Amino acid sequence: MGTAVASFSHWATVILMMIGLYIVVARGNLIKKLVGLGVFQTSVYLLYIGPGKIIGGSAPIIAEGITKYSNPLPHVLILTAIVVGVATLAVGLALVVRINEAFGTIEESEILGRGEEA
Amino acid sequence: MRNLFAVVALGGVYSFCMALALLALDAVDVSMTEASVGAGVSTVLLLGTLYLTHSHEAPALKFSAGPLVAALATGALLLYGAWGLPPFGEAVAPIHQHVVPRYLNDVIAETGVPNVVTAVLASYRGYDTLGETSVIFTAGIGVLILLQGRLRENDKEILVGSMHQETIPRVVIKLILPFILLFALYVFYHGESGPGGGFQAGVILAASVILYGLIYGLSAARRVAPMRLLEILIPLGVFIYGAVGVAGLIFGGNYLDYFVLDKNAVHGQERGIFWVETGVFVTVAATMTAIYYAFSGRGR
Amino acid sequence: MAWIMDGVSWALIAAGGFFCVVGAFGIIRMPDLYTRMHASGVIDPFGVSLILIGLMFQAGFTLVTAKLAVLVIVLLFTSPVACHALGRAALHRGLKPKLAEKDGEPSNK
Amino acid sequence: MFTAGAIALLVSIALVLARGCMGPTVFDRVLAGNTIGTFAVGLMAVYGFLTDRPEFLDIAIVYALLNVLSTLAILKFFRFGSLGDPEGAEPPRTEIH
Repeated sequence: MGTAVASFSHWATVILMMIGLYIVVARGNLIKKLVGLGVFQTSVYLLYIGPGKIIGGSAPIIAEGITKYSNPLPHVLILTAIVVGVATLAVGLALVVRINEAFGTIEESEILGRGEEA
Repeated sequence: MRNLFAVVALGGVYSFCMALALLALDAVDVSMTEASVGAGVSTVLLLGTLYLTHSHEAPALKFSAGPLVAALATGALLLYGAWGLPPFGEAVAPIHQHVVPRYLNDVIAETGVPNVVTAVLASYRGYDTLGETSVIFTAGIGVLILLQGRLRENDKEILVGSMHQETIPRVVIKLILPFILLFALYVFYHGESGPGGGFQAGVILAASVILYGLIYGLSAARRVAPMRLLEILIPLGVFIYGAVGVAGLIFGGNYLDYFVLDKNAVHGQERGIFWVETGVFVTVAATMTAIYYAFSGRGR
Repeated sequence: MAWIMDGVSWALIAAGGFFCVVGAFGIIRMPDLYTRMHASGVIDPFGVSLILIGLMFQAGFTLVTAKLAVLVIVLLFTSPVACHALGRAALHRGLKPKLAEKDGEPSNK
Repeated sequence: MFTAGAIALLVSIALVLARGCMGPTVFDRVLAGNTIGTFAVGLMAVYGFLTDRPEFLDIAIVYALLNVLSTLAILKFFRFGSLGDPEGAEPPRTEIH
C-alpha cells in the first residue's frame, strides 16, 4: 500500500501520457489534437517534477532554518517548457486557423478527402 | 465530448488541478507559471481559434483499435520502466546527487540569489534559457506571419468601450488592472527571493493587456501597446539577453559569464541575472500580447 | 492571548470549510444554472474568505497577513464579476431559468 | 486544523469537479471552473501554512487576479462573437450543450 501511494506520481504520469497519446492519435479534430498534446505535455512535466520531490523537503528557495530542499533543476527545465509550450500551442492554433481558411474544415478525415479529390 | 467549448472550459479546470499538483511537489515557480498561463493566455487563444473555425466536432467515423492499443502499449512500457526507478521522495536517488548539491550549497555564496530556480535558470544554465527565449521569439514571429494580413473589414476606431453595456465588468476591471500591472512588476523584481521571474511576470503583463483588450476593445488595447512597439520589443528582449553574454566577453570572461560584470563577483552575478530576466520578461510579454492581437484581430 | 487567537482562527477556518462544502453541495444538487450560481455565491465571501481570514490570525502581523488581506479583497471583487458575466452570457444565449411549476404543468424547461 | 481546512477544500473541489464533468451546458462547466479556481486559491494558502512556509501566497494572488479573465472571455465570446472589436461581428451560432 505504501509503495502504491508513493508511486502515485509515476501512475499519474503514465495515465496522463496514455490519455494524451490516445487523443492525439485517435481524434480527428485538429483543435482536440492540440488539447491532447497539452495533456501529453503536462504528463512530461510530472515526469520531471515528480522525482525531484524529496519527502520532508521544501521549495528550493533558500531560507533560514530549512535544511532539506527539493531538487531545483527539473523546475528550471519545466518552467521554460511551459512557456515554450504555450508558444508552440499558439503556432499550432495559427496553423489550424490557416487550414480552416484553406479547406473550410478542421476535421482530419475531411481534409484528407479534400486532398484526394484535388 | 463533441462541443469544443466544453473542452476549453474543462481545460481550465485541468490546468488548475495541475498547478495544485505542482505546488504539492514543491515546484512553486513552475506552479506559478502554469497558473498564469493556464488561467490567462491559453484559454483566450483557444477561444480565438474557436471563433475563427468551428466550435463543434464532427462525430467520429468509426472506432479503430489501433490508437488505443498504441496508447496502452506505451503505458505498459512506461510502467515497466518505472519499476526500475528509485522510490519516490528519497533523498538518495541519483537525480539528487549530480550537480544539484552544488547549486543548493553554493548559490548564496556565488550569486547572492536565494531563489535557486532563478539562479539556475539565469546563471548556471543560461544557455538553455537563451535557447528557450529564442524559441518563444521564433514562435511569435511564426504566428505573426501566419495570421497577419487579413484584418477584419470594419476595423474602425471605437470611441466607446466595446462592452459599454457591461457596466459592472468595466468598472471592476478598471479597478483591478493597475493591481495586476503592479503585481507583474512585483513578481518580476521579487523573482530573486520568492517564486517568480521574467517568464511569469511576462505572462501576467500580457494577461493584463488581454484583459484590457477584452473589456475595452482591441483597438483600445492597440492604442496602449501598439503593434509597432511590440515589433520592437520582441527582438529587443532576445537582444538584451545576447548583449549580456557579449558584455561578459568584452569584460574578459566567457559568453554569459557574469562574474566579470562587476568588481565584486557576486554583484556581477546579480547584475547579470537581473538583465537576463529583463530580456526574458520583455520578449515573453511582447510575444504573448502580439499573439493575442494576431488571433483576435483576424477576420473570419 | 495566544489561545484566544488560535480559537478564533480555528472557528473561522472550520466555518469556512463548512460553507465551502455546503456551496459545493449546492452546485451539485441545484436544478439549473442560475440556482447553481446562487449556491456558488456562498463559496466566495463565506467559504474561502473565512478560511483566509482564519489564516490571517495564524500569521500575525507580517507580510503574509498583508498578502492574505489582498487576496480576500481581490476575491471579493473578482468572483461576483465573473458570476455576473456568466449569468449575462447565459441569459444572452437564451438559457431560461427553470421556473416553479404552475397548475401542475412545467412552465418552462 | 489546517489539515481540516485542506480536506474540506479538497472535498469541495471533488464535488464541483463532478458538476463540471456532468454539467449539461457550457455555462455550468465554466461556473465549475471558476469555483474550482476560488477553491484553489484557498487551498494554496492553506497548503503554505501546512508546510510551514506561508510566503508563497504569490501564486494564489496570481490565480485570484487572473481567474476572472477566462470567464470574461467567454462572456464576450457569447455576447459579441469575438475577442476583439465587437462591431459588426455576428455572434456565432454556438451550441451550448
